[in-house]
Amino acid sequence: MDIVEIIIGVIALLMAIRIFLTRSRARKLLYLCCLSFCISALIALYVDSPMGGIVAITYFVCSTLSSNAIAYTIEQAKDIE
Amino acid sequence: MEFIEYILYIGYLLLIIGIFGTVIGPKVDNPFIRMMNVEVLTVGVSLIFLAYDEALALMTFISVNAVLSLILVRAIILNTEYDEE
Amino acid sequence: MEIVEIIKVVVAGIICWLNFVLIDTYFGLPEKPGVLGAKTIGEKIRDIGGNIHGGYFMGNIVCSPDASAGTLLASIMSYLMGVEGGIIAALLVWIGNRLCADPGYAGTIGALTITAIIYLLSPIIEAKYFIAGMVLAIFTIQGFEHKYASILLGKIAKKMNRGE
Amino acid sequence: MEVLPLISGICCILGGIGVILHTNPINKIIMFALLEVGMIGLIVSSYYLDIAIISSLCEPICTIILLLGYLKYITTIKKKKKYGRDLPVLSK
Repeated sequence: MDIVEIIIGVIALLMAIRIFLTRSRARKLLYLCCLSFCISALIALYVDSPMGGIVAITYFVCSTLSSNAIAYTIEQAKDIE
Repeated sequence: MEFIEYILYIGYLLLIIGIFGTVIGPKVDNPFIRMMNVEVLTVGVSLIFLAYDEALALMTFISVNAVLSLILVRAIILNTEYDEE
Repeated sequence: MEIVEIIKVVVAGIICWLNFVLIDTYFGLPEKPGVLGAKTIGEKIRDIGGNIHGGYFMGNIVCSPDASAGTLLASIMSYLMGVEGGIIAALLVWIGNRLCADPGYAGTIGALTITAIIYLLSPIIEAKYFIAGMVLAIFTIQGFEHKYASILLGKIAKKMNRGE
Repeated sequence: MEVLPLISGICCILGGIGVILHTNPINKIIMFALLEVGMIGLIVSSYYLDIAIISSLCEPICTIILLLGYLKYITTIKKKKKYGRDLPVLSK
């Protein structure tokens, strides 16, 4: 095990627990963004070839698109309720 | 524990959680919430496909699953709209 | 031996933090919410006692790939492929920026800048430490404590005449 | 064991419990995103890279369909409650 992977793993574990315990909806999105950074770095360190970099970039851009849609819906649902 | 057994046990655990959550979960009389609990089951089935090395079945199952949720959401909205009384 | 590696990670983290905060502030992220989703995150940050311009900054990072994403992806690709990887990452970040309907070139500029920095510093600090440094830098803004981080970002934005 | 399968397994179990226990639908969708993160990590850690690209492309489509369905559902409920019973029907 490398020291770099251990640092990223500890941060990812902390974020996964804080998403589960926080009650506010908007603050969960901030923690989810930080977890997405950690997973994208771990994929590139695990698969040690240029194809792993393509997977990491595709995953990160699609995850950002998903959280953009969730934040837009929170704004819309606040008006209706 | 080997790596294949690790994936297989996580898949079985998600299946058990999903089944009990769909039948006796909290606030399950709302049809939208009950439909969203079913999504846990599909991830469990995908992990079991992964453990048995069925690559083509896994790819087809993930792609069809997005279309399937569209049909279920449309059915729930039409059922609510045309409901009597 | 491990002490040297930890010092390298911390130094790389400080370089990445300065890089993406300065570029994002210069391109005007704290002034206004670029997309509609960033507005509700900024108001939520204000409700718990933070600064609203720092809240807009955090919301814009969540809702579209900006200079922070450019820094991480360019350091990943330059760890795997060398200098050519950084340019490929800049192209893919530009496509991602257009998908999220966000005007601005912060992501591309950030990716090109960190590629140049890694190429200049490559005999001392390898590209592997920049990945851990970027994760450590994003942890201090988005994950640790939202209130004080937004106040600090608001002060930096006020000093550079962006916002207010 | 390596770091990536360990983190992905913890994300899968936490996400699966969280989807069941939360009752607000937007909270359930955020927890569903956490579950998908774990699934993509487990697929990558057994070196099926092409399926990982397909899976990460299909995840925003599924999320957007669920969100649009939720907005339409809540609008239908409000409209029915406002105009539903009090219309002057002929039988009354």
